[in-house]
Amino acid sequence: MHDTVDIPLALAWVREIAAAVEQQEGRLTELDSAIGDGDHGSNLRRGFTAVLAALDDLTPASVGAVLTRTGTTLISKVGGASGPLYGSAFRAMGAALPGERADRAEFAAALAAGLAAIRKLGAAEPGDKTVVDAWTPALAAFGQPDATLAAAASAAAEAAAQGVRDTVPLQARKGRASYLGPRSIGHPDPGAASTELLFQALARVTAASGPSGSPG
Amino acid sequence: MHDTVDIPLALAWVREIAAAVEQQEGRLTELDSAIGDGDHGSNLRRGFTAVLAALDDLTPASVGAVLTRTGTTLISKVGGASGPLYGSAFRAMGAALPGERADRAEFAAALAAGLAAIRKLGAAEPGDKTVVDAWTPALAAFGQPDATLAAAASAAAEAAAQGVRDTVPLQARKGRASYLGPRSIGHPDPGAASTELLFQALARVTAASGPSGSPG
Amino acid sequence: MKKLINTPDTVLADALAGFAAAHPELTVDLDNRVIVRGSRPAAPKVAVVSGGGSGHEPLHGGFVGPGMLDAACPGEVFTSPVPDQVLAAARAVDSGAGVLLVVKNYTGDVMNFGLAAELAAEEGIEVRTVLVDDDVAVEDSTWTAGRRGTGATVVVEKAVGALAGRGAGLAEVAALGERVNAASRSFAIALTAATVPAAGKPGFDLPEDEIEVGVGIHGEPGRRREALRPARELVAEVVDTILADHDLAAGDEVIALVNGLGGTPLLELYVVYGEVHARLAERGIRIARNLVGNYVTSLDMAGFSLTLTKADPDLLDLWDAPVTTAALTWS
Amino acid sequence: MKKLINTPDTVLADALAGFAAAHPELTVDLDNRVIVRGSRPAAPKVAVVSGGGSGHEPLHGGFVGPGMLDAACPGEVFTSPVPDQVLAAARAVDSGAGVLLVVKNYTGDVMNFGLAAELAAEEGIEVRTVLVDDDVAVEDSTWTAGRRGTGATVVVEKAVGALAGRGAGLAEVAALGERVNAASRSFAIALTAATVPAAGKPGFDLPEDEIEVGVGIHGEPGRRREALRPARELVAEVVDTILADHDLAAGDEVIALVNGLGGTPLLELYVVYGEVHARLAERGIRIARNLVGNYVTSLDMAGFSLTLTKADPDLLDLWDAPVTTAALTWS
Ligand SMILES: Nc1ncnc2c1ncn2[C@@H]1O[C@H](COP(=O)(O)OP(=O)(O)O)[C@@H](O)[C@H]1O
Ligand SMILES: Nc1ncnc2c1ncn2[C@@H]1O[C@H](COP(=O)(O)OP(=O)(O)O)[C@@H](O)[C@H]1O
Ligand SMILES: [Mg+2]
Ligand SMILES: [Mg+2]
Ligand SMILES: [Mg+2]
Ligand SMILES: [Mg+2]
Repeated sequence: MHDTVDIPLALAWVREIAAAVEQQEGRLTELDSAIGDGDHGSNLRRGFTAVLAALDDLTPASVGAVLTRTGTTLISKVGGASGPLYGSAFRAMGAALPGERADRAEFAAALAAGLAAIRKLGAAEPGDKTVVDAWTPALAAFGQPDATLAAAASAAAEAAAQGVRDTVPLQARKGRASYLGPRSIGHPDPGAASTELLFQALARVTAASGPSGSPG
Repeated sequence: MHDTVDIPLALAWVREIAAAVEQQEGRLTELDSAIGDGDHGSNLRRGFTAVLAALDDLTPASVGAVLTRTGTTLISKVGGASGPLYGSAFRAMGAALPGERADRAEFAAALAAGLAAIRKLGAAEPGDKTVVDAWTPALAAFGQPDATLAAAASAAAEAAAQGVRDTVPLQARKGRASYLGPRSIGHPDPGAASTELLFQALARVTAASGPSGSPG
Repeated sequence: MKKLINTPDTVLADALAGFAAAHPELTVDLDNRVIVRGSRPAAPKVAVVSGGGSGHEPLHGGFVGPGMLDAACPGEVFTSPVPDQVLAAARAVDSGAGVLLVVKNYTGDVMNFGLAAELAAEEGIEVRTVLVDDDVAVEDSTWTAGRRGTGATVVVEKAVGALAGRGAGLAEVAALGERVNAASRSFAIALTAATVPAAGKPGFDLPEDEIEVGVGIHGEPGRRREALRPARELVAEVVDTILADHDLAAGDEVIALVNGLGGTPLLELYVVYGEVHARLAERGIRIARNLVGNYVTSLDMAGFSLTLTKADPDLLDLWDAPVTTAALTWS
Repeated sequence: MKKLINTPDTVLADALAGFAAAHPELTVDLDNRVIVRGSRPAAPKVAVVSGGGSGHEPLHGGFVGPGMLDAACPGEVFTSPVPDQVLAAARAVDSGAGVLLVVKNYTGDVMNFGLAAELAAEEGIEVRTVLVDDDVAVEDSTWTAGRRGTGATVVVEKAVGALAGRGAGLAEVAALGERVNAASRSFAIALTAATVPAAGKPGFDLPEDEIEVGVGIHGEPGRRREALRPARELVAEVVDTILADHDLAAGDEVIALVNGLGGTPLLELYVVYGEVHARLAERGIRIARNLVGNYVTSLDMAGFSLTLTKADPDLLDLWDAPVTTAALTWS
């Protein structure tokens, strides 16, 4: 259990996301095939594979350095809608975390900055059936007072999962799925699903015992 | 029952072939799909549809005139391998029947001239898995001494049918089916099958009672 | 999935290597994934750069060369290129007269080209962007990401390439691009779904007797599913849908693009063109220029799109200007 | 069957009407089904006429124009044209210098063009025929109708068209055609079967993980069925099969045609070209010129063919000569 996010934990988080994306690539692509163009899984896998290599070359001086490098790499390697969106989100989180460690409140502020970056770039409102619909409830859940970091992350992951389910009845208004009009209804949003993976990964690494960086 | 082939009977024969081709188009094309290019049925239907129209415009002065016009029309309208082959066969039969009627022996000679034209143009030997493998036994059966015209035609049709069956185990050495090598084995030859239709039609119209030209 | 590829992950790299080998007259930067015209233009001129996801070949790489694009940036299959590629392209072709980015209107393309434009501007490269959004199957409303960019891209790229070649300034070339886009409408019908290599199976299942009407070029389903009908009826629907959204009147001239989506034989595209020609003639609209073939494809999707661009003498003059590229050449 | 057609019976007529509408620079005789170049050549010259079944577009109509064919005769789908068509074409383009018929080696084509040649000769038109038979998948023996004519047809037509344009006599042009054919070998692989409109269903069933090796361009199955493998391995097999039958040695140059069979995206053809280029480079063989795209198709069949023509300076010079047709244009 961790109560602050330090550099090893940030590294662990991103690596945990990469592992989850690798494992869930097929499912993300399948979701994107239904209402998009069938590349969300391969997009993120390509991106996070590059992120892993980039992090190996990095000696980060701050939590933010990890996340900034992650974001920059995603922008350089992913393309599509998710590359700039997630890339900008990580870069914004990185900019918000200049220190060697961040407490829960600071990390919450970083997550909020990430969401703001996504919304600024993509101009999506909640309910538009995008990543915003998972990130928004996750952020709200993470921010609950008095929770430990691990409890906050766990609550955020659950809220993100609910957010994904809540995208099912929505008609998309942003991204490719919007081209389908009412036919986008009845499917979860692939980007919301990958956002859930981000928060699940956060929950896992913050809950892990042992020294930061080696989540159990 | 007819014992000579007169002009109305010649017209009836060709029209009966046209009807049979129309009805069997799908089967001929299916046979050609298996070991050829899937057009034998539509080729012959297109040809004999044009033949029907051409015969409507014709006031034939001889049996041969009917068959020559049939052959010329097939050459002009069919294309592919079967157009020139059947077209030349009918033209050769036409050239062999200059009179207003032909007896069984004269008609047998015409059928032989038809086969010779096919073999001259296509250079196929019996056993090469072509129309020759139906026409050759049909001609032999037609030529049996002492048979009536109708009996000869009926025997020819049966021999043609057997000829088609005998093409099944053959490996094609001529036409498109030869490209398949040993994979052409196990299928009847489409052109042999359409030749069988020619002789079946002949058997039907010669067996028909009533005045020539209205087979029953 | 049946594809002539090595692995789904290497499709783009392998295809780009093949493209480079096949077109020694072009300069292909395999690391940055940028296709650049072979020789520098004689005098400084506005450079035209486009790009987008792969899977739409010959778009865009097939249109690089004198008279059309100065550079193209192919992204992964159905994935817009990354900003680095676009920046590398802009750097490679800017001769001081500025760079026009021709961008198809998709969220990813808009974002990635937008980021690249910012970076290029920071380096002192003057950049303008033309957004192509011609697909009338998508309503341009707050309910959508706006109309998709499809077949009109070819017409825009040809026109701006010609004008840039004549030495026009960046603002003028950009204005032309916007004008050509505004004069263009497209609509597409799919008979089969596309299979993205990484996905490994078709984007949607379509029964043997049904079609998707109003599809884009990324394998997504269309606006609705209908029964397959004779070409004449399908074309009537497509033409009428476009005309309902276009300001074309009897006596007008158009450039018409009957475009195959990748899996449709040319024989069928000519059947379609014949019907388009007849339908427009009934409306008094004359096709002044045409293209029939595979220009903006969607991998192996069977189907076609129709693009109609209202023509005027200036545009026809630019259209007729010489062009020498892998996929479009005339003199 | 999913096709953009009106009815199977009218496919050719409808497509030809569309082709005529799309190419006002050509003269299309819709009754006789003959496509003729638009303007008479300046001086009398050998006329080059080709044709064959439809379904192989752009072959042959797409190659009519200055520098290549003077006329083309499209037959019904996968059915050679009838003699009347060929005769009408010969009459339309003979300027007294004689007519060269470029005929792909199929029983039907040989017979129908042969009958037409007889008729034309009777009318006093001097006729020579070049038979194209480049497909090494077929053994040329008494067990077959001889090798099929496939991709090399494009190379032959380009070369003889260029030489005829330079005023060479009929015998010389015919000899060149024979020489180019003799220097060419092709081999094809199909991933899916073609569907003839009149047949209404695919010519053969192919499981999801199998391919047909050694197919022709008429939808017939190939020599054998194999498992689908990565492009690199398929290309290795195709190149090696051709080289085993060809007299190409290290240091030689070739014209290479990587040809799509109709349903394969250009992206994949470039993957294939990259592998061909690499495999030949390993053998010390240099590709001096290439074409990558759909040139000799088989309706909607997915797959590719490779054609290698041994090149020499004369042939490359003819290859580079200007050509202006619907499907092949350079200057
Ligand atoms: N404007 C937007 N704002 C926020 N998220 C968006 C926006 N547009 C698309 N997305 C997200 O991107 C996801 C698709 O990502 P991806 O498939 O990688 O890119 P692309 O759509 O370019 O193929 C969608 O499921 C959606 O969640
Ligand atoms: N050289 C030949 N001699 C005799 N018959 C032949 C020859 N070549 C082909 N055929 C016949 O033609 C038939 C095919 O006709 P069709 O399908 O109409 O023409 P194509 O093969 O040109 O598509 C074959 O089944 C065979 O019986
Ligand atoms: Mg996607
Ligand atoms: Mg056939
Ligand atoms: Mg995408
Ligand atoms: Mg045929």
